[in-house]
Amino acid sequence: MSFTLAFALLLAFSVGVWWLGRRRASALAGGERLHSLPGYYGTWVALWTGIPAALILLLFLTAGPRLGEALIAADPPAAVASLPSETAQAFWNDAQSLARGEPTTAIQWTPEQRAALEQKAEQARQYNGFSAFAALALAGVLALGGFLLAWPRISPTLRARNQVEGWINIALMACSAIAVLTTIGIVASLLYEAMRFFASVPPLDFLFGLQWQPQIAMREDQVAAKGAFGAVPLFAGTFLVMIVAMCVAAPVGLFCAIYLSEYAGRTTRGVIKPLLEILAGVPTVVYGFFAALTVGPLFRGFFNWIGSWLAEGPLDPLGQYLMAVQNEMALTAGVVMGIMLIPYISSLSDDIINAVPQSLRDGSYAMGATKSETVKRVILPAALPGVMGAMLLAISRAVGETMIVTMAAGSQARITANPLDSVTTVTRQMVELLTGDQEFDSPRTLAAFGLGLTLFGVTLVLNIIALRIVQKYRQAYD
Amino acid sequence: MTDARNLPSRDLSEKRLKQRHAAEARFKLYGQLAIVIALGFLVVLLARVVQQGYTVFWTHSITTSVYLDPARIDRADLEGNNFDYLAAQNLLKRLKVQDDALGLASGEAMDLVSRDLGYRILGAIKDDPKVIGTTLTFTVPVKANADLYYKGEIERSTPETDRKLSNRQLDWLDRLEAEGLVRSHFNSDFFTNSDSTEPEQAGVLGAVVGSALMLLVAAFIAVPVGVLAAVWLEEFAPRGRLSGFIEVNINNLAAVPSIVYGLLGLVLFINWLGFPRSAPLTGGLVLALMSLPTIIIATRAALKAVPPSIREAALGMGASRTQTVFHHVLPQAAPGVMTGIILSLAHALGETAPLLMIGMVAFTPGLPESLASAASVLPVQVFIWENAAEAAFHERTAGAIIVLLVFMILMNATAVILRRRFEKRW
Amino acid sequence: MAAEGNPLPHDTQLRPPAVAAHTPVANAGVKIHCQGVSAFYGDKQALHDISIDIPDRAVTAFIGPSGCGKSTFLRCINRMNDTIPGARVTGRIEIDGEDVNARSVDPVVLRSRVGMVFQKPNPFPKSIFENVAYGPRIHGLANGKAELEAIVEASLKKAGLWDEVSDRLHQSGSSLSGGQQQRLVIARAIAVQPRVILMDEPCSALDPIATARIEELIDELRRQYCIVIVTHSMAQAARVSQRTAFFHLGQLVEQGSTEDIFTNPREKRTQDYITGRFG
Amino acid sequence: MAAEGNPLPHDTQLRPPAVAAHTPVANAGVKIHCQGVSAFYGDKQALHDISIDIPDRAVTAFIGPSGCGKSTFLRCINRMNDTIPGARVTGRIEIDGEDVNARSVDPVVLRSRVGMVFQKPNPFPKSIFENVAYGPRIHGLANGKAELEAIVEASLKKAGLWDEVSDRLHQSGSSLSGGQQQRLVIARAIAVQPRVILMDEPCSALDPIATARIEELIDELRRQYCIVIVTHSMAQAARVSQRTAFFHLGQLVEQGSTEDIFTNPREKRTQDYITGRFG
Amino acid sequence: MQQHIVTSYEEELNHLTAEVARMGGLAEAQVADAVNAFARRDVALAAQIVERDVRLDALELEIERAAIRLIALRQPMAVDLRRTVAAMKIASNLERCGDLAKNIAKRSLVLAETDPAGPVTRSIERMGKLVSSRLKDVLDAYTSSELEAATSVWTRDDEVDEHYESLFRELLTYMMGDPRTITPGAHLLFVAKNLERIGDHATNIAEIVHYEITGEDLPDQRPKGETLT
Amino acid sequence: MQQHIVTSYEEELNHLTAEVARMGGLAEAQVADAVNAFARRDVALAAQIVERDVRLDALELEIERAAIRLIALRQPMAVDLRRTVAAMKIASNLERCGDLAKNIAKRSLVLAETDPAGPVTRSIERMGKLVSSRLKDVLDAYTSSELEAATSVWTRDDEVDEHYESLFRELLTYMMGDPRTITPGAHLLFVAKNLERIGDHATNIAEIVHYEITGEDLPDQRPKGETLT
Ligand SMILES: Nc1ncnc2c1ncn2[C@@H]1O[C@H](COP(=O)(O)OP(=O)(O)OP(=O)(O)O)[C@@H](O)[C@H]1O
Ligand SMILES: Nc1ncnc2c1ncn2[C@@H]1O[C@H](COP(=O)(O)OP(=O)(O)OP(=O)(O)O)[C@@H](O)[C@H]1O
Ligand SMILES: [Mg+2]
Ligand SMILES: [Mg+2]
Ligand SMILES: O=P([O-])([O-])[O-]
Repeated sequence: MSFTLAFALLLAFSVGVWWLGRRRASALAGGERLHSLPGYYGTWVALWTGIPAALILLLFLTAGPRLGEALIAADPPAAVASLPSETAQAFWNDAQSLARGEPTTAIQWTPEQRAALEQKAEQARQYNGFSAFAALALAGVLALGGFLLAWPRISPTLRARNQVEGWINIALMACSAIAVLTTIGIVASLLYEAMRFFASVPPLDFLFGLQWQPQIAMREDQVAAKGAFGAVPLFAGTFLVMIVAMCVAAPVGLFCAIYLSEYAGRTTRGVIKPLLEILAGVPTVVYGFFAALTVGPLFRGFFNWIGSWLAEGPLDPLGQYLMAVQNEMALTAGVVMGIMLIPYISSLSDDIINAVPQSLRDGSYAMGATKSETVKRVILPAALPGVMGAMLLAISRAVGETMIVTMAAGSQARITANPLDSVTTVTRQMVELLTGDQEFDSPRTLAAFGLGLTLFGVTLVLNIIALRIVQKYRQAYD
Repeated sequence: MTDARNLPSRDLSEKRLKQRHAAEARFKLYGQLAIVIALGFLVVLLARVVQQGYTVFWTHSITTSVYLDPARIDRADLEGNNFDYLAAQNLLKRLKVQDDALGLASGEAMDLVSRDLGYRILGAIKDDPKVIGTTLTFTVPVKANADLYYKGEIERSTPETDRKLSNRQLDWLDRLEAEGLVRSHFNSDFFTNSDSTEPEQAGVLGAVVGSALMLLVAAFIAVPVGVLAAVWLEEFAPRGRLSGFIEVNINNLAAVPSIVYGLLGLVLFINWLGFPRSAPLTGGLVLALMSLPTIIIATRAALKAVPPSIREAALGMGASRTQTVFHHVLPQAAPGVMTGIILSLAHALGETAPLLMIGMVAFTPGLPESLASAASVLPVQVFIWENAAEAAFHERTAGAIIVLLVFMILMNATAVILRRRFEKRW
Repeated sequence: MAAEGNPLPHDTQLRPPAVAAHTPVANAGVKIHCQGVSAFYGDKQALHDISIDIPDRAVTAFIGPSGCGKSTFLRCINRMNDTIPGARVTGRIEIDGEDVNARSVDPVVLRSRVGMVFQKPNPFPKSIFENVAYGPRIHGLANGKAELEAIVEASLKKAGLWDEVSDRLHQSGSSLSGGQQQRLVIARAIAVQPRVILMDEPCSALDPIATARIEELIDELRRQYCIVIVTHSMAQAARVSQRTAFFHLGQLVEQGSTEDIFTNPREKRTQDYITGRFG
Repeated sequence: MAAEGNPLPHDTQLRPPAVAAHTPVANAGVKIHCQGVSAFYGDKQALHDISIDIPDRAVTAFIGPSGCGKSTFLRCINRMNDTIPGARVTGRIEIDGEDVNARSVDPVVLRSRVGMVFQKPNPFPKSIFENVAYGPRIHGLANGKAELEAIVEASLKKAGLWDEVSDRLHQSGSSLSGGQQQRLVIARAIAVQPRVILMDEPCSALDPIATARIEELIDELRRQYCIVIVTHSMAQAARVSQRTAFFHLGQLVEQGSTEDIFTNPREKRTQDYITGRFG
Repeated sequence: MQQHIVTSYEEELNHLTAEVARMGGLAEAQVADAVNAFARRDVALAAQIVERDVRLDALELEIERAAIRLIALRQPMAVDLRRTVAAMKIASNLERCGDLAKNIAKRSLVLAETDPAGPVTRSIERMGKLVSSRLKDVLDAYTSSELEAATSVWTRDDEVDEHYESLFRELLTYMMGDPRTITPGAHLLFVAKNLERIGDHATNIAEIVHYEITGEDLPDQRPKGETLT
Repeated sequence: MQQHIVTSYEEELNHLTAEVARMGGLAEAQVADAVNAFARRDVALAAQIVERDVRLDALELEIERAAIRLIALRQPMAVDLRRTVAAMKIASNLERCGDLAKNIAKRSLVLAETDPAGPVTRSIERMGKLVSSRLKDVLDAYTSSELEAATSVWTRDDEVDEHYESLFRELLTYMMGDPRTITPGAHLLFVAKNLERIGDHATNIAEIVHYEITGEDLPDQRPKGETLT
């Protein structure tokens, strides 16, 4: 609470300083010409006043408690030293909670433990009080010091604007850095956990193994059996679903884009585009629901019906097979994923087709070409690399799509090219492995990170290729 | 160029012309077909969701009076009483059905009325213990299966073994309805309740609030960071290997499967930094990281669309780079930026997979108390209900989807309107 | 190589069987005859009752202030206005005596007879060869590869580009300089054997040297084609054209021989415009 | 209303205290003195050792074929090249005797002294008033609203636009016609009291009438400013400028009075270029 | 006529015309003075005329250069171009008038040393006045752009020719009367011829003015006055 | 000189120069024939010359119009503009030469009816030959754009003037000898004067050629030959 107050105070002080600085600069403006507008001087002083102090406060807020914990834990009381690590952790937590006046865990501490607890809590309380005071005092000193240092330097020749802009630039850069840090975070966290996984399952077995039976590894006594974590069936399933999806999405999406950009009038376009955008905005879980409860039963009914019609005829085996088709199959997931990808492909392609300059169309029409000739011979060839890039991006998305396959694909890991089979995919397995109880030292849980890392790698390669293509193509008309 | 060539070539070109026009017509047809297919899917999808979900918006309540027999109520341990059983017996009495020795009939009757009734009775007694011995009248929802029967989704024609309700129960329901004790009305509980194990009491409020909190967190972080990062990359970053790397990096991040962000959240936030599981804070952080690249890309596109002439004009006037950007470029790009932000947040709103990774599948009745407490969110609620065994949850799944879609369509529509209104041709 | 233009089959779709009796053509040299042409964009009338005869084998220049309807009129001639939603044209435009707006006229065929060159050079993003071969291909003007090559060569020669590109026909058209691109576009238009070539400010995106080359080319081409050129530069109109028409506010104010228009115009508005005394 | 230009505070940031002794200026009227200026884009040298003195209160035209470096040189003068990654300038450019590339010179201040007008009119998408007021605002040239309004009015008057827009100062700048927009942009440049106005093909996007108006305006402005104009149109250079410099392949081939250059150039390359005998 | 959008262009054109008008005034004065100097045997005036001629030469050059500059820098069209070319041509005609006036003045200097020729001188003076007034008329027509005034000068050229013819005969008779008068007679012959040429130049200017204004040439069959006398 | 990019422009310019050259040839022939007709008292030739003059007039008009059209349509600059203006001015000089030749021819017709004047005639013929050759030289200089040839014509103008002066005196003596010779003598005076004028025009053309080629004027202090004789 005191920190919130401190921040508020600091803010108020900075605003005041800003106003003072501005006024001072305005007063100076009477004599000489100022280097910058008065507002910049105000901001400059306010920044010197506010930023260091705010940084200190933030530092204490984030690192302070940890430092405190480390400090009081530095000399563990005898009562704690003997405790198992989990209970010890609980002890320290309780000490902190007690210090903060929060409810403690339900663990019944022995009296001497209780005493040690009280003592440590007191220590923590003292530390907390001191550190808060120190932080606040330091912040106050910094704010005042910054102000006092900056204030006399206000002069017409001070390049206040340039300095303020320097600060802004640093802030902007920091924001961009977050994007890079995200990537580093992804890679680091995936690698870290995956390394732990690969410590128990050799990477080659994982990458090229043909068997996927993670449940075997659940039994602690059985060290992960060879072949139990072979990811090939998962990738085969992913691939099969993706192929089905692209068979639906690529032609429909592309032709949608062509129709919208070349044939549709303004009003038609104005109606259809937002509708397609709705299709694009439908959450994947809804597609999953649609797949599981509508498309699946529909397909199953359809194939069962065909099967019953064929059964006992010359194609009896096929009929029998079809009659046994289940809701969960690659086809269901693939088709619904295809629907999901239609707007994605069509809007990417639409962009790319629209980027083909109107002058090329005019040129072609003026030669006496019909619309379709213009599309086929001028626009598509010009846009082809871009369209290819769009398709690759769509594939990457299909590979990483989770909810539809989770809800509609099935869980049998098998290598098949038959879309009527139930297959499982990488993402579905990740969900399966990581929902429910997670034990972060069992290979079953860690396998998800192995899969995640591979998935990340695959999509990364796809994306890099696709984006290269798209970008190269975009530059062609710049 | 003799005249002799004219005639044949003219015939040829007329034949060719016919072919060309036919090809043209065909090509156009393909386009129309594609549109029809795409929109057809949309219509089927929406129709199916509505068809499965619209029934959730009304429900049936039963009005029943319960004699609070002092003999049957243990005042010492109020919570230990089985008020549901008491109420069921009252109901049977009302139906003039004799309970059997095993109390099977009462048991079956209990399955017709929401468990809420028991809590209501308990509440009434706690409020005022003097009510014991009187007869109170309560209006409570019927049990989900009974509701389905009233809505016609459970039919008497199905063999008794294949349905959830026995013939006897159906008879009772019919009689209750005939006596006017059952009333159908708008299902406000669906919007004011949170998740529950009892389908008839499960609602979306908790999920809606959870989603809203999470979206707030995500927006609060991703929007300023994303926009400012985009501004730096587009306007300030020295063009070189570093900015090229960042650009590639961001484009890749935008295409990284969302489930990978879930893994990131799981490892980084929960395992390493000790953030709470299932909390809107953690989910919001994950979604923020996930929408960051899309926001950056959309913002950059909007910034790129501002013609360089504006920048040149401002720079040529002696405006500094920062002034140029914040006075001219960013205001110009604002509608595009807003559109990008709304669309990416709408997308985040519907995101499920990464949230599964950070444990948001947990069952969470009630409203989240803070950003750090466990909460449910709409899409995950959909996923949970879809997995639930009871048929009654399917209706609720579709209902929740409708709520989700309404939010999403509203956000999309805002984006479209924004774009339309501010679309500028240079 | 085959003699220029020889392998190209000829057809007469748009040309009347003989000088038909009904054709109200003023004199034998008239290629395009326009009578009372008005054009509208939605409710806005962009052209008012334009009547003009455009001679064959000569360059006719349209000049006038911005927005006076020059481009609109040009686009009426090959019905490129059809592609603009809301555009409407009334009145009669005849090429070789045949009404271009007649039901029976297919705009696709019409446009193959009436080539058009735009302000900004717009080669297709294909090879130089493919650019020129595009028209003959879609209209089926060539039987076989040899004929096609002959057409391409002949067209490039006519456009004065052959010498510069003959050794790199398979490079991309956009690798050429602006002026070369514009000549490539002209070659592309020539390749389908048009009767008429319309040019809408063909040099405004070019520097003076490239402009001079295109003007030189136009001067060559006029020996064989009916050329109409829209230009903002009066000097250019004066240089390249034999006849000039001055448009103002959607009206045709004056037309006549270029020399007359530029040394001694009849109308005061024309005089004011060409001497820089406007507005 | 206040007298024109009167309410504008004056400052001398870039002007030396007096005619400093060291200034190697040829004669008193020289405003911009360039000595051995070379410019590079990466490895490519776009300008080779240009030396030229540009007089005050006169219009100097840069002509030359496309890509000869006219714009590059223009952008060296107000350091707009700084904004192009990889661009590098060597040599000395002095305005009023002060080196523009000196460490102590802030390009932002420099650019407020050296106005620039671009090929395509580029008003800010704001009101006419805000367009003109922007410069004085960011440079703190006005104390209070009244002064600002006076500056805006004076600038618009100088740019000859006041009569046309005084009743709609709060409409968007992009609602004006192309020529008016270009004048608005000039007014905007004038509003920060530049010493020099650089114009890079300011009329190439305009029709002849708007062009004539801008030329007229330039002719007015030269009484007060040092104006440098890049143009593709030799006729325009001939019309508006008092001095002309001819660039070719990054070199300054010839400079001199416009009359000399256009009636009797000394260099053969100049003669060939202006008479259309190039390449 | 409307103003040009570019006023400096308008100014340059007007300047050109003004210079031609000024030159016209000067030439006119030279001719009138030459006639006077001749008639009044005013040696001083004659000398002055001779001196002043350089100004006309300079003016012609200046106008020609200005016209060429205007053409190079402004690309005049139609009426403006005709105006420019006309200025150049009129200037060259005026320069010739000036030369002829100078020649008359020089001859006056010679004649002043001989006996006065009495009636012949008066005849020449009359012709001089006539030619002067023609020149004045045509220059007025030029400055005021009056087509009719110009045409009227043009149609009346034969009057001057008739005058000259009768003078020619008169002079021959005068010379035949006394061999001592042959030398002054020869000079008088040339004075008369010069005046006739000045008249011709006035006619030329009238033609040029007609072309400038209408853009068309006067018909070929001008009342031709050039005779073999 | 490099070719223009637009060949039709080049062609038009060349056409203009060619027309001037053609006109020059014609004028040269007219002058030479006039001198011949005068010397040989060839009435038929003289009549022909008079008749042929209209062609020169027509050519001048044509060249002038072509030049104006070229200026209007091609906006010539620098050397091209000078070339165009020079063509126009040379044509006007040539037209005057033609007129003067015609005048000589007309006077030859009159003189043919009087007694031959013997030695004076030969003097005049010599002068005629001299002037003819000057004209030829300067026209050659024009067509070949030879600066030196043109300047040499220009510097040698005083020869013609000297010739004319001695002729003038000779003629006066001739006329004083016999009053009957006064009328033919007067005509001879004019023939001589005409030849002197043709010489002047040749000098003018030389100056124009100099300007066309260099863009600069010849110095003012030309060896002035114009005398009061
Ligand atoms: N697609 C269109 N929709 C509506 N109005 C249009 C359209 N195209 C042109 N116009 C209007 O029609 C009129 C004539 O335009 P047009 O393009 O023919 O003029 P122009 O003479 O070619 O002008 P410019 O020289 O600027 O090219 C203008 O007023 C213009 O605003
Ligand atoms: N940003 C840039 N990067 C690399 N090279 C450039 C850049 N800008 C210009 N150049 C090159 O520098 C040279 C000079 O260009 P500049 O734009 O100055 O020419 P210009 O004379 O203004 O031509 P134009 O008349 O076409 O505007 C050209 O060869 C051009 O290709
Ligand atoms: Mg146009
Ligand atoms: Mg440039
Ligand atoms: O040269 P002229 O005086 O006879 O025109």
